[in-house]
Amino acid sequence: MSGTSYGWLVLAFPLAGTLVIAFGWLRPGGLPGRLPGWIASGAILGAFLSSIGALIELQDQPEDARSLVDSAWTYASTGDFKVDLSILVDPLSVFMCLVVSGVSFLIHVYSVAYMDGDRGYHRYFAYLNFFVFSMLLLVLAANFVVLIVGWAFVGAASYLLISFWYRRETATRAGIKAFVINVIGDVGLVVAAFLLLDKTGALDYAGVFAQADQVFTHNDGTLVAACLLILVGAFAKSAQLPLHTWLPDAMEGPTPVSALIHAATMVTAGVYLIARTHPLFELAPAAADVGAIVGTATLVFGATVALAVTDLKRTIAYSTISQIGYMVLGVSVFAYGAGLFHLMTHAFFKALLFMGAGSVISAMGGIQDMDRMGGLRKAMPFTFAAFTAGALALAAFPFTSGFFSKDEILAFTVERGGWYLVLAIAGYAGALLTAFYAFRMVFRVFYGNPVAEARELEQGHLAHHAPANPATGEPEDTDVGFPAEEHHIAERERPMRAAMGPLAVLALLAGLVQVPGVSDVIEKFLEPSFADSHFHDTAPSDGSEWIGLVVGGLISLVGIGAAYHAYVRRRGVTLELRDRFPRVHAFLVNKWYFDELFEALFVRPVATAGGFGRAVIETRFVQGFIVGGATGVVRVGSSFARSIQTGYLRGYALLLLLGVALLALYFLLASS
Amino acid sequence: MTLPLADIQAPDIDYKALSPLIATIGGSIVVLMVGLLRGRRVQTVLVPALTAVSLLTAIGLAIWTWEPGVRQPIIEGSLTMDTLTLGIAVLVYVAGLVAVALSLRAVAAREAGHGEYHSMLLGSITGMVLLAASSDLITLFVGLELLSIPLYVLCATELHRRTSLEAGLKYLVIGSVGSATLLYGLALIYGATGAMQFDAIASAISSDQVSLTDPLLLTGIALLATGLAFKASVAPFHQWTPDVYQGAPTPITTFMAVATKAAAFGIFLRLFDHALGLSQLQWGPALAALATATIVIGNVGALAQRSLKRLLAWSSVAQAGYLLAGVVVGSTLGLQATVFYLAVYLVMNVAAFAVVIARERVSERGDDLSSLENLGQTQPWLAWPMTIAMLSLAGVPATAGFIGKFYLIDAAVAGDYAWLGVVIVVGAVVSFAYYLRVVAVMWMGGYEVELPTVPPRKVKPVSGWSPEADLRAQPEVAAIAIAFAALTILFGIWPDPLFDAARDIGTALSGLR
Amino acid sequence: MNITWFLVLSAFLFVIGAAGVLTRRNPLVVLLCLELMLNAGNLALVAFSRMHGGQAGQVFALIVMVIAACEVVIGLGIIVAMYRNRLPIDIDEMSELRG
Amino acid sequence: MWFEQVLFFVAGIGALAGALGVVVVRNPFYSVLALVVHLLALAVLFLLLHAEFIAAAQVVVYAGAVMVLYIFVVAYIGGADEPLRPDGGMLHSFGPLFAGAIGVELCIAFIASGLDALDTRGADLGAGFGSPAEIGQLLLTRFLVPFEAASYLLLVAAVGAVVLARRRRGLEDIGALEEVGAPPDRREPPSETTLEVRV
Amino acid sequence: MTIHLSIVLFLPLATGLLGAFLPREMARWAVLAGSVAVLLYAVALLADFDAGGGLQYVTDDEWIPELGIRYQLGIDGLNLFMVALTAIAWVPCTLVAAFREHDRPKQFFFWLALGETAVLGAFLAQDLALFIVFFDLMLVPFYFMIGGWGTGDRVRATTKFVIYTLAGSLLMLAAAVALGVLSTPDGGEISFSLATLQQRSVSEGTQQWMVLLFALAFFVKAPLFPLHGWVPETYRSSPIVTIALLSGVLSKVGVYGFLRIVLPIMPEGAQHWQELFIILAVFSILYGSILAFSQDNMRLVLAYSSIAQLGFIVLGIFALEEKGAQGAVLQMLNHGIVVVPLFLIVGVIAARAKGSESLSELGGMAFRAPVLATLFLIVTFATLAMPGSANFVGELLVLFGTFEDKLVYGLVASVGVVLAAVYMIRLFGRAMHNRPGPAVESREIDGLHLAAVVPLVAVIVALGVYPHFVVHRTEKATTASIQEARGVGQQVVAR
Repeated sequence: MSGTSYGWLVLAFPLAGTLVIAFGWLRPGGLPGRLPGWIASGAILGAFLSSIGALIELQDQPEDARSLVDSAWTYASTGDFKVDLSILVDPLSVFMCLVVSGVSFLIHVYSVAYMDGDRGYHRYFAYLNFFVFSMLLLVLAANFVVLIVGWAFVGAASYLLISFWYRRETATRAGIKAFVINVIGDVGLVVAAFLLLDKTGALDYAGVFAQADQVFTHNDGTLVAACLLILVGAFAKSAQLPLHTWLPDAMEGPTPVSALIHAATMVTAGVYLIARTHPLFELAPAAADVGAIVGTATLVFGATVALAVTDLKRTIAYSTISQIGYMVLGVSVFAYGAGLFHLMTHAFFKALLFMGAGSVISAMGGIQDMDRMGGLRKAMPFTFAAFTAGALALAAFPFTSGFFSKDEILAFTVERGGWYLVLAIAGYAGALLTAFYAFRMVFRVFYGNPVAEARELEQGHLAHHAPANPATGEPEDTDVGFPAEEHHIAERERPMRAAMGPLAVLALLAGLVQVPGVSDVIEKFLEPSFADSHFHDTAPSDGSEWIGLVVGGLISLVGIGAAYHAYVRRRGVTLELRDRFPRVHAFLVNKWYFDELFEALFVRPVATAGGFGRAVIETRFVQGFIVGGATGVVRVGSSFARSIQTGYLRGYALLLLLGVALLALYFLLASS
Repeated sequence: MTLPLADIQAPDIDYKALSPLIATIGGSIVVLMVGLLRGRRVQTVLVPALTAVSLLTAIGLAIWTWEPGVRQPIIEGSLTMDTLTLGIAVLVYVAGLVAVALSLRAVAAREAGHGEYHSMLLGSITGMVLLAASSDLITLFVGLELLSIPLYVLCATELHRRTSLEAGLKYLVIGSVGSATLLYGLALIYGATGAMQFDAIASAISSDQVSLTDPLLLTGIALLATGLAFKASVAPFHQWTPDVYQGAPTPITTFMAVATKAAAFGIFLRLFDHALGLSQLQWGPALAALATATIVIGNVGALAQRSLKRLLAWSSVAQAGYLLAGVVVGSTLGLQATVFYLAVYLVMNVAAFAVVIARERVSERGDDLSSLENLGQTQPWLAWPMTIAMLSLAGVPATAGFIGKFYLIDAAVAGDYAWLGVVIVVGAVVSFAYYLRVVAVMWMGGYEVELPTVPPRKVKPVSGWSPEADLRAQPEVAAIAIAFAALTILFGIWPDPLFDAARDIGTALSGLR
Repeated sequence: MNITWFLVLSAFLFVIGAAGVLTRRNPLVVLLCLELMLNAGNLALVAFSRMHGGQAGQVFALIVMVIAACEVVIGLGIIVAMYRNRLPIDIDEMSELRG
Repeated sequence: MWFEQVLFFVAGIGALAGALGVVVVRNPFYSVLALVVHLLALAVLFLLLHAEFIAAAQVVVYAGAVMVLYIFVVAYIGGADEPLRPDGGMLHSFGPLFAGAIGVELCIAFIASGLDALDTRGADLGAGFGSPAEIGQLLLTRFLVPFEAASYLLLVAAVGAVVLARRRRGLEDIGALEEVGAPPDRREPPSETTLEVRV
Repeated sequence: MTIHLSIVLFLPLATGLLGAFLPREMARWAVLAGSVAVLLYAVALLADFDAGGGLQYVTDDEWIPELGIRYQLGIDGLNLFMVALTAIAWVPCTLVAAFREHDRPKQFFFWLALGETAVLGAFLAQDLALFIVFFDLMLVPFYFMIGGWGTGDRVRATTKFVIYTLAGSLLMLAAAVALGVLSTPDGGEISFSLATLQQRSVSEGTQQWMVLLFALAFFVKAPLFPLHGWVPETYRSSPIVTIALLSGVLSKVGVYGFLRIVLPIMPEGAQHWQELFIILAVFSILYGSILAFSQDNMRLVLAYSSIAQLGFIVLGIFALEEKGAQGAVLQMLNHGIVVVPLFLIVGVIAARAKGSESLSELGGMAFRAPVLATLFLIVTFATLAMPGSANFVGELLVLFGTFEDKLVYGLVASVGVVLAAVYMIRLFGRAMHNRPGPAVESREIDGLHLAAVVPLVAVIVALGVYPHFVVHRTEKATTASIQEARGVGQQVVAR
């Protein structure tokens, strides 16, 4: 079998899974027990194995032939607009496939237990499989149109999964928000695609990149515009400033969803996109710099906010935003390998963190607020271990995966020199904050004296609260009851452990595949995809990388220490800080007031315009002026015509003679 | 001093060409005589039958003498029995037949006495044909009066109904003012050209005997136009129309509405397009202005009417405006379009009026709009014809009205009066407002008409109150309604016969553009 | 005597007749005024026939007389009928049909 | 010649006076009489225009027969004076105005006309112009159709008059009750039949 | 295989008349059968159509020689899918209607059938006068259906609808006649046959006012801002089936007219007004979207969304660029195919909310009605032109076409894409998600509507997977239709 047929298989499995579950659901009574979950997981496993198949096929090819395109059929073609439904199998896409399907598989397995008993069990796995299908379509796309299709599909899937518990106003609103912001990104991509088509006359990557060198000069205006529009798409999807606001709200979805879509895979699509279109960015470094700057800004922003918020999931969400900032910075400084490497490691440890969080939240009976947590260490040792592993990786603790990946990015940035150093320093600062908030979570959740739920759990039974919406606290009507009342935690459910275990290992050790001077599996493997890059020589030397690593290691230790100091040794110091700088705290807690800003800038104006249109334009102009005016004239004429119809014979005679007079007058004038 | 009788040689009379006229004159005299016989049968059956016979004979003769091409005037140039005349004549005869049928149970006929009623009807018909055929001024005037005077009487024949008399009086007085004006106009034209025959007038104008822009001539034309416009109920000489149409007995209204218009436009065409054709540049714009005014006034006037007869009267004013557009352009196309529309107009109006009569006789609300309420459910066989008639009058496709308007606009544009075409369609748009109102009342039950409803009247039911019974009581009315509605649709889809006739008629007048 | 004189005279007669129609309310008188208008027409016809030296105008005038007579007869008939129905002999009263 | 002119002015003034009389006088009787005067004056004018036959017909048929009929009707209906009423004032003022406008226009037409013949006394005439014989001959030849049509019209008009004026069953009583010259305002409310369909 | 278009054209009417003579309850089945037969015909057409060929299955007979009106029918890429749309849309609507209780069912189904014939006629006509005949004839059945079987202030609504539309279309009639007359060369026979008219020409000045009159008719029909005064009342008080057809199919006749008549025959005129029309279109897109977003009644949301959608179509046409026109044609099909199921679903929802159609009273219906929710979801996504749907390809092409020469307008219009997402998702969410409204009882979609909606959804999905099926077949005709106007445009640019 050729690599591309494996590619098609990769797509086929999840799609089949979706349909099977969806139609199985229509059976009276649906599918028995956890079967849907297992079907879904099986499908993803199939996709994962097919990806490996593709990998092997690819490795058999010679270096320069590792980019296979295969077209199913003509999607639409008219004039110069020619699009095939085609996939591209090359190291980059295969790498993404592996990460996506691999992590997805584990998260599916986790969900099998986690979502058990939820009334939307079928729906959940149908959606989840559909998401994986879309994500794989996105990464396998061979042209911009198919890319946009996948791009929008993942957006749709994320909408459906965010508002999965659609009885919650908060959830549905969050879903709509995410969807709309994603559509903005889509539009950006559409316009970008047009600009490229207009200039290069092609829409498939190969064609565009081949033409790009000829038609575009360095920093060509059109090209920069196109790249910026691509960035808009990327930022919308990857929750970069200023289009990030949807991601924290997206935490309304079930925790595994947060783990899969809003941490491991979808949100990193932007990074993939930049990497995929790197030939364009290298021709338009101006755009790339914008990407780098925004990425840096975002990573700092995310980290700062993560310091302040107390909702466990939202904290992790902001950390995601911040981490993706690192990736965007990486790919924007043309450190593709590094960026994608961090993408992978981040997928591991962030998914792990979310799983742990999910386990904790279940144990707390749905409570997500860290203020009400504490001392869960003894109650749930497995979760504690896994979560800590994730936290270590996130904090870039020496020799964990995050340690290597993050510092490679920063090393590249330093290597670029010039004003990039500013970015690098910001990056290190962010690293410090990261280490701090990562362990802020650990210490606040697992250390300190156990809360009631924790003690109950030590007794061996789960805490039960009246089901309520964690965001608003409004009671859930259990009759229609999503989510289910019974919940599951890692300590007890084998599938959840089975999912978290491997991830913990990966989080700790995955870094070793890419140790400066020792190993560079990722770099090597991705080599062919970036063969055309002009920035190979800029790769930092192993020595400089090691320096960076040392610095990074120290920073993370400092951060962790600070966290230990603040939350274990001298509890309450943070409270003092908060009281001392209330403004700062408010600023952070309110996420830099981005939501308010958008509310004022876009949402309210549109609503007002709508009101205005309804109240004024419709009634006054359309109905009043146009319709009313026309009918009014006719009415007046009508009443006049009837008012002279007095019924008085002599009046008629008068009008008659008047007519005669006028007519005769006209003719007299005509005669002279 | 005296002349020996021998010197007088009687003019040779082309009896064949004259036969249709003779048929109706003779018919009217016979009918009058027969009407003197007492006996209900004679009165209610024989007399109408004879009238119908004479009309049918006339139609037959008209078809027999039908001969396209320019025909020389007969009898010392006072009559021209060409296709234009005969075409108009046939329309008039058909209208007459309809009137006879609708009058079978009419109060008017009883009040006036069937003999007199029908002979007057035939007299008026003769007058109309005479008018359309006339090719000298005197005949024109006589024909006009012969047309009008019986109608004055017929309008007033429901002698016990105040409005009927009022209609008669109004029609008489205003009509006479109109004909006096016309007479004066004729006098002026005679003075200006010194000729009575149209041909002579035309040649006089073309020769340098009188200049095209001579005030005498043009004033004459103005007064003449007024007189004819009055008969055709063109604004601002339209005001008698609603009152008279409403007041007159409905069968007579039907007859007037279709026949008078046909005759008036017949002479309009002959006089303006033929005799005065050369000065079209002078009178064209004036008539165009009149047409516009008529279209506007007629349509807006009809808007808020509740009396169906009145509504149809206003609409007939508007239709006159459309027809006038065909005259204005003074072209063969215009001539054909006008005649075509006259035929169409006859068909759809008869259908509408028949339904009005059918309802008026049995409904407590007389000819009020509300007398049609929910007709769709109770009497579809009446509601459908009315609907078709309304849609056709409004000019909906697949009805004859649409093609008629299409033809007129075609002629208008071809005659460099494109704006008149636009006026026509604007008028049509407005007209939908009141035509659809009628349709809505019939089909879309529970629809309130804004104006206050009239006090119910006492009606002697034609029969039991059940719709079927009413229908059985006056089958001819329903039959006419259905037949003419069918024709409306038929001509809307297959207008060829009308077009053939129109083409023949187009050849009648020489010297058109 | 020039023809114009006669014509102007007839014009005045026509006007007087018209004015009468517009001002009088008694239908009998209105009929008379109509007669005036017709006669004005007659005068013009005869004058023109004199001018052209052809007798067509005179014939026309003769026939107009006949017609005028007919109108009078019918008019009087209607008036009588109105009277029979006890309707007011006043044309302003006859204004039920309007609008 | 002077004789002719005098005659024209006398007759013309007579005609105008008669016409004005018809319009101005309030009593129908007098209006009729005024019309008779007018007609006679007109007859004289016809004579001046060499239309003997027309003149004769005018006097005999018109001034004679028709007017007699008139008198009868007026007498039957009762020649009550026309009551003054405020309304129609607008008509009283505008009516003559428009009428006058028409008159002015006509005069303009006559005077401005390019026909030279207007300013002559007319073409020279052959013997017997306008004599009964000539007119009669025209009626029987050249204008046969209008002549016959007119006679037919007379018939129809007669029928119409009969229809309108004939007394019918069911009307006798009304007719009988009628005392001549009952002023309109003293009528008892109209009966059922006259009321039907007051739309 | 020969396909006689006259049969397709008059089949529905025939069944309608037949139904009038059948016993009371049989009429509906006759008409339903008729519409199904037409659908089969349409499928045969699609299968048999030769994408490379020009006008096909031509019928050309004399109708009214005096007026130069011919009975000319034919199919090419422009109207192939319009005919298909008509056939596809009418079947489910007739089906749904057939199972509802009407008073006077015979009449209703007669009008329904007449409506199909009229619409088909308008699409098939290859003679300008014939087109206008059917264009105006369409109003009659809809007038009666809305006025006779509607709700609320239906008579006022339907009268307004008819007069409003006629105001446009009758002016178009005048313009059309003028076109026929003025284009006739001296001594030539007057003709309204589109082919002939395309050969002949009228002066540019004349073209300009003619195009304006045509546009008036088509914009009212579409409708476009500010000529949509009839829309709210009509949409509110029509029977659901009628409004589905009105919005889904009839609205296309107008825009179709641009491609079929205005652009090929009056290129200069079209060129002259291009800017104005594009502005109108763009404004309609934004205005319609924003108002759709602020409506509470589901029908009105769809009403204004239609205004926005039609705005896109007009934009694509008057981009006077191949991609744009292609996109417009595709959108004409897509919009029809999504709007019909949307309205049917609105009907279903209203039936589950005690007849209420206002979003504020709905919600939470997805529970226990997953199939309904899924179908609704798919249609919603298609409507908001989710990539992967044919609507996306359509809008993409429209935008691309606009970008070519009119980048700015294109960018403004693309804001409409975002707004579309907002109001459609809002519609879906408010109806299906959140807590159930007071009157809502969540029930699964019934078999009847399932049978009506599922095929349409299937078509939507199929088109989404393989839009090239359409694009391929329309390409030739569309390019031909716009190329002249485009050519003029380029000359203008060149000057």
